[in-house]
Amino acid sequence: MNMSITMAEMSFRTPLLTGSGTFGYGDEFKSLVDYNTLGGIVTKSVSLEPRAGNKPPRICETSGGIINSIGLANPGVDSFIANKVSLLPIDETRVFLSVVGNSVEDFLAVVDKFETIADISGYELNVSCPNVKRGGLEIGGDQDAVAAIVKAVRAITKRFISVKLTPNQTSIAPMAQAAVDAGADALTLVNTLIGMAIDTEKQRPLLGNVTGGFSGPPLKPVALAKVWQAAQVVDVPIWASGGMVNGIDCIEFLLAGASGLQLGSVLFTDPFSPQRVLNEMEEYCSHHGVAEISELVGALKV
Amino acid sequence: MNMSITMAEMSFRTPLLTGSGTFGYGDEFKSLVDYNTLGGIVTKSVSLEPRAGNKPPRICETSGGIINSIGLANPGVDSFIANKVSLLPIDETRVFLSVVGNSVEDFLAVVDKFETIADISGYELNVSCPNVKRGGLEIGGDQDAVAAIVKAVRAITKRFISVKLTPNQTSIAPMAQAAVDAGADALTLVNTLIGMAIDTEKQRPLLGNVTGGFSGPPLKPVALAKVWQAAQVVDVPIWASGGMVNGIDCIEFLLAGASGLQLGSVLFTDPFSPQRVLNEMEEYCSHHGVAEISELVGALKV
Amino acid sequence: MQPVSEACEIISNTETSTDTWEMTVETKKIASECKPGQFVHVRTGSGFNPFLRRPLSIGPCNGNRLRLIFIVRGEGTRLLAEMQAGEFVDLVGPLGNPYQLPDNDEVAILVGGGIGVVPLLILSDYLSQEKENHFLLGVRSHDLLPVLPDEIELRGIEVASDDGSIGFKGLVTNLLESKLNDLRDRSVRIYGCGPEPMTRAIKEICMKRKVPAQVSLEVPMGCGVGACQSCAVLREDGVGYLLVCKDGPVFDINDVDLTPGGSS
Amino acid sequence: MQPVSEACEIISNTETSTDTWEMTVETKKIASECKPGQFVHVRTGSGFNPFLRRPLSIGPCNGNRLRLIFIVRGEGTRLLAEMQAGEFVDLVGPLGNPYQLPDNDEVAILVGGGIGVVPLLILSDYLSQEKENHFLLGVRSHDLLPVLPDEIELRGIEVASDDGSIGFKGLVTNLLESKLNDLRDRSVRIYGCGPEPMTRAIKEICMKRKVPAQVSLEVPMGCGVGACQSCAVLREDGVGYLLVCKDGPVFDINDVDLTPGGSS
Ligand SMILES: Cc1cc2nc3c(=O)[nH]c(=O)nc-3n(C[C@H](O)[C@H](O)[C@H](O)COP(=O)(O)OP(=O)(O)OC[C@H]3O[C@@H](n4cnc5c(N)ncnc54)[C@H](O)[C@@H]3O)c2cc1C
Ligand SMILES: Cc1cc2nc3c(=O)[nH]c(=O)nc-3n(C[C@H](O)[C@H](O)[C@H](O)COP(=O)(O)OP(=O)(O)OC[C@H]3O[C@@H](n4cnc5c(N)ncnc54)[C@H](O)[C@@H]3O)c2cc1C
Ligand SMILES: Cc1cc2nc3c(=O)[nH]c(=O)nc-3n(C[C@H](O)[C@H](O)[C@H](O)COP(=O)(O)O)c2cc1C
Ligand SMILES: Cc1cc2nc3c(=O)[nH]c(=O)nc-3n(C[C@H](O)[C@H](O)[C@H](O)COP(=O)(O)O)c2cc1C
Ligand code: FES
Ligand code: FES
Repeated sequence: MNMSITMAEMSFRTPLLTGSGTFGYGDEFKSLVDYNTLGGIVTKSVSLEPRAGNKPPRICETSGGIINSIGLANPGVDSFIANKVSLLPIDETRVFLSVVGNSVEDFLAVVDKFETIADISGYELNVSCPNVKRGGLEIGGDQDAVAAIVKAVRAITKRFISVKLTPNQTSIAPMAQAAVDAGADALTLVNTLIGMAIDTEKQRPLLGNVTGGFSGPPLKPVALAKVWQAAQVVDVPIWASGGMVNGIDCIEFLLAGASGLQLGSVLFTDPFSPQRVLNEMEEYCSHHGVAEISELVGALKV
Repeated sequence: MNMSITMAEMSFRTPLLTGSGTFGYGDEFKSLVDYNTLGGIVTKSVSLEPRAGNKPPRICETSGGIINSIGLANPGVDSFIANKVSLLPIDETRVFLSVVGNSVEDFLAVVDKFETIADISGYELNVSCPNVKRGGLEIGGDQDAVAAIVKAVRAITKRFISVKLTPNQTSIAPMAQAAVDAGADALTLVNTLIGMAIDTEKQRPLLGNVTGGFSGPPLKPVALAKVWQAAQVVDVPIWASGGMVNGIDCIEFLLAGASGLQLGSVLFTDPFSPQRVLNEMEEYCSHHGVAEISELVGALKV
Repeated sequence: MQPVSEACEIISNTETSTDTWEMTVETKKIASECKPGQFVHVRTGSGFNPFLRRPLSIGPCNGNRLRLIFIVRGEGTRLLAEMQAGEFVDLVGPLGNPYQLPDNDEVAILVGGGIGVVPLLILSDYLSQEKENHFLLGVRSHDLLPVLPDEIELRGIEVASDDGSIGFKGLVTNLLESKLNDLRDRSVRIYGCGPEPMTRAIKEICMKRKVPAQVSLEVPMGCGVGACQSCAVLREDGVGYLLVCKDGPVFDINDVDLTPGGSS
Repeated sequence: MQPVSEACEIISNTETSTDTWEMTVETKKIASECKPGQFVHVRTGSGFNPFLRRPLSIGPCNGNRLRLIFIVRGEGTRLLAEMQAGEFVDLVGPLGNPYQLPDNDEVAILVGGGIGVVPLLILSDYLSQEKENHFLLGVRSHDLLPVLPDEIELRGIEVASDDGSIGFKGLVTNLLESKLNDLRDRSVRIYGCGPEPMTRAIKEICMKRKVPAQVSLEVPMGCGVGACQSCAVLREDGVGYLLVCKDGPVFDINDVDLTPGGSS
């Protein structure tokens, strides 16, 4: 069975990737994950300036999933380049740098600093984080802002660009179209939903930041709808992100039109999940006479 | 313990209501539900013209919740008035008519026909159903469209108006503000998320309509965030809708700022839930020395 | 009778063949007041995962006892299979419309496919004393009988199996056609319940021979009481939908569109 | 040692006092290679509800066996309590930084509050042969002891209880102050683990008396391996956060801001 997949002329050993922010910079899990099972990793989002992140607590459980309000804590691009780049698993797998910012200039500055130094495979532009007040979410709902960022970054890099969109919007199709028109090679769908949970004993929110990003299994049906809706209007590859915990979840996203599958929160529960999920997908393929995993992409019968 | 609550000068026996579309027109459940536990019911949405609804299957389970694609099936306002109005439990509890339409005129026509005939307590304007192509969702994301509908209906009725908003939008605050500025007495937050599920054996969507409205427990954190965010900007009462299955869920919504609590999908699983949930809320109140349930509204410590 | 919600004690719950379970429960009112063809909406536990109830046909009743027979397909029925005698299971019912009993001069032919036999079992209890009736059942093979062989025999059920491992080798609708030939001179009424292809085949036979038939349909349900519009099935005349939980689950076979995509 | 993921057989799992459980598991490497103060990230079952693992301190180890002691608080620990000998539990570990052992001339004072005693038990195993050490434990009352009375005695643990039902009546930090008075002429090092108010009280005492202390902190965690930034605790100097899973869970008491809202 051939589990490799080609996207924008780049070949991936498997469709599996790791979701930004759930796999650090790729070194933290190194004794727990087999990189051969991954087509690539996406780093924690990196911004121009360092960000301390939000007030704790930053994670809680609710309704079968989790909510996080990390607030894009990261050392900033300069410190990242000085201290972290050497840890990236560039020899083991493809590495995509997730970039976040408050403005077009922020995105440009980070990408610009990266263009020459590391042998990464491309960028994922995070225009959709619900945990920062400026930038992030407001940008995520604004087609013009997203298009401007993508266009500007496109102008300074030949590398692969995926644009990560928020599910917190009425209709994904026009936003997807805008990102592709501006030069995106791929779309990542989706970032987290905005969520909240309350400790009724203390009558306090469970997160220091009150609201946060809701991920895990409850996000799956929402992400699946967005992937399918976007796949109806754009031709670029789609990286799915949202609630996958097993091989069957992943097959659902392939059928809906995704070519890349980002494992996120599941890595916390089961760091062995890339291997397990890959086995489960192979099992599905052999039961259904699928010789190439890529046959399944968008194969949903409607 | 006083479980009654007053909203817009109207008093409700309890904060519990039923969510539109999950309790029919109030007669279907009559041998199963004790109306004394309810502050009111909201009917299935009624439109000007009859609607047959979407292609089956119209309901499926996924990720701990359900997705429906009913498509607002309803007999249309004239048939409703002829055949259903007499069945409304007007003597037992407050009844709110949910109204849906594709245009300002649609909403006006339905409300106009209702103004004189039945002794209902008010209207819930459904500007947020994800299951109809025209109207519904597109309206739900468009502040001007929502404001126009509310303003027009406000001009022809003195009755209570709640406006039911979609969670499928980037930021709820401006939409909430727009609805209130246009004359809403209350807001209902939220309708369903757009979701999708796939049968990987058949490689087909589980719903005839492909996508549908995702409800039940996974919706709770999203609804809670929207209620809290809206409560920060508007002063009108908020009716919460989204994933409540027990008394503690309801207390969370009260703390976040809701005064009305709509039980929806849970009625399918447990038609006895209004009684049970009320007991569970009373238990919470007695444990926490709460004499009046209204004390809890917006009492979250942040 | 208006539907009630009852927590019913489980008297027994046993696997009668692979993945087929028989659960007998003690009800307060449902068993004594229900009619053949009605169903109950069954909660699969006290939690909310899976979220929905499962509709199951009411099987043979005895006083306050009611028999459910179900196949384990997914998570909900798996949980039902795990329940033990002495525990309680929550039923809402009786729901839906029953089969209409045959007129005085009519011979009843009951046609079940697999687990679809369940509502026909209680129907045959209603008929057997008074009415001439013939009970046909199609199964894939002898080890997938939905009821125990003893009961098949006791009820005089004529079985057809795809692989010939029990009874007639072939489809139950083949059996039906020869039965109709045998009863050529009588007025007959057909009572069907089974998988969609079987129901469609019955419809064709009935249209050709102008024989009346009622069939029970299966579609996913939400509320079970006619409130949510989840269980729609396309009307034969194409103008809109009927609700399986309220207008059915038993329909005159001519009222519903059974082409694939109509009911599911 | 780099963390590994191990499915460990449960040797025993028993309730030692109300809602307090001791689980002994057989590991391949974790027990033999861990250090006092490290923790494991424990999966509560094979499903995903609850979603996250639970961090638990590594307790006393014996060869490949490792002891976990936990209080049932919510759903995850409830599921852990239901696990039976012979089943397998999935651990990721060893995680985090251990306590730094005392310098040659230092006396160790171990100060535990309730279930916070767990990492101190294994620490005391490391110290007892070689180092003078004193082991203090605060509990609410005698029926809420986190370990069996035999073990308290065997280890010579001095107990304080809020209600005086066992040992000294008062706070464990009262015990600590008298101990510090007794050891006035010695260099001491404090090892703490317990609820926040206790840790804060230790910090005050240490600042006043200029005694070094290491404390282990508890905050909600996601990954447990330093990848997700969920487990942040405010730095004492206010410039940003430290990660409990990677920079801790054991911290120099002067490095972390323990005012409410700092760590939680
Ligand atoms: C009126 C009626 C009577 C029925 N009587 C019986 C009976 O006596 N014995 C029996 O074994 N089965 C019967 N069924 C089918 C039974 O309801 C389903 O097999 C069962 O709901 C499947 O649940 P699950 O947890 O195994 O499957 P899952 O796949 O986990 O179910 C997921 C969802 O789909 C629904 N669903 C799945 N399959 C069906 C189906 N065939 N029909 C309706 N809903 C479905 C479930 O109710 C649930 O909401 C009846 C169905 C109806 C509508
Ligand atoms: C490094 C470390 C070591 C620990 N060692 C022990 C130990 O040896 N024995 C013991 O009983 N407890 C210990 N705890 C606390 C233990 O992790 C929590 O009691 C447990 O996670 C609660 O889970 P639950 O399912 O009972 O509660 P729930 O309320 O269902 O938990 C919900 C979520 O909150 C988190 N959470 C809740 N309470 C705490 C807490 N106090 N600390 C961290 N996360 C929490 C859970 O991990 C989970 O993600 C330790 C915590 C940390 C960080
Ligand atoms: C703790 C945590 C931190 C995250 N940080 C980021 C981030 O920095 N940038 C980003 O684009 N997405 C971030 N995400 C979102 C994930 O990459 C992913 O899109 C989301 O969690 C949905 O997938 P899942 O349900 O599989 O986790 C984060 C998610 C979690 C749980
Ligand atoms: C089967 C079904 C039908 C619904 N129909 C309507 C409707 O007609 N109008 C409306 O405003 N909301 C409708 N809703 C949305 C519910 O009223 C409610 O807002 C939503 O389900 C979230 O609440 P819950 O999670 O408690 O169900 C429907 C929901 C379901 C499950
Ligand atoms: S299941 Fe609700 S109307 Fe039939
Ligand atoms: S729990 Fe993930 S960084 Fe600490």
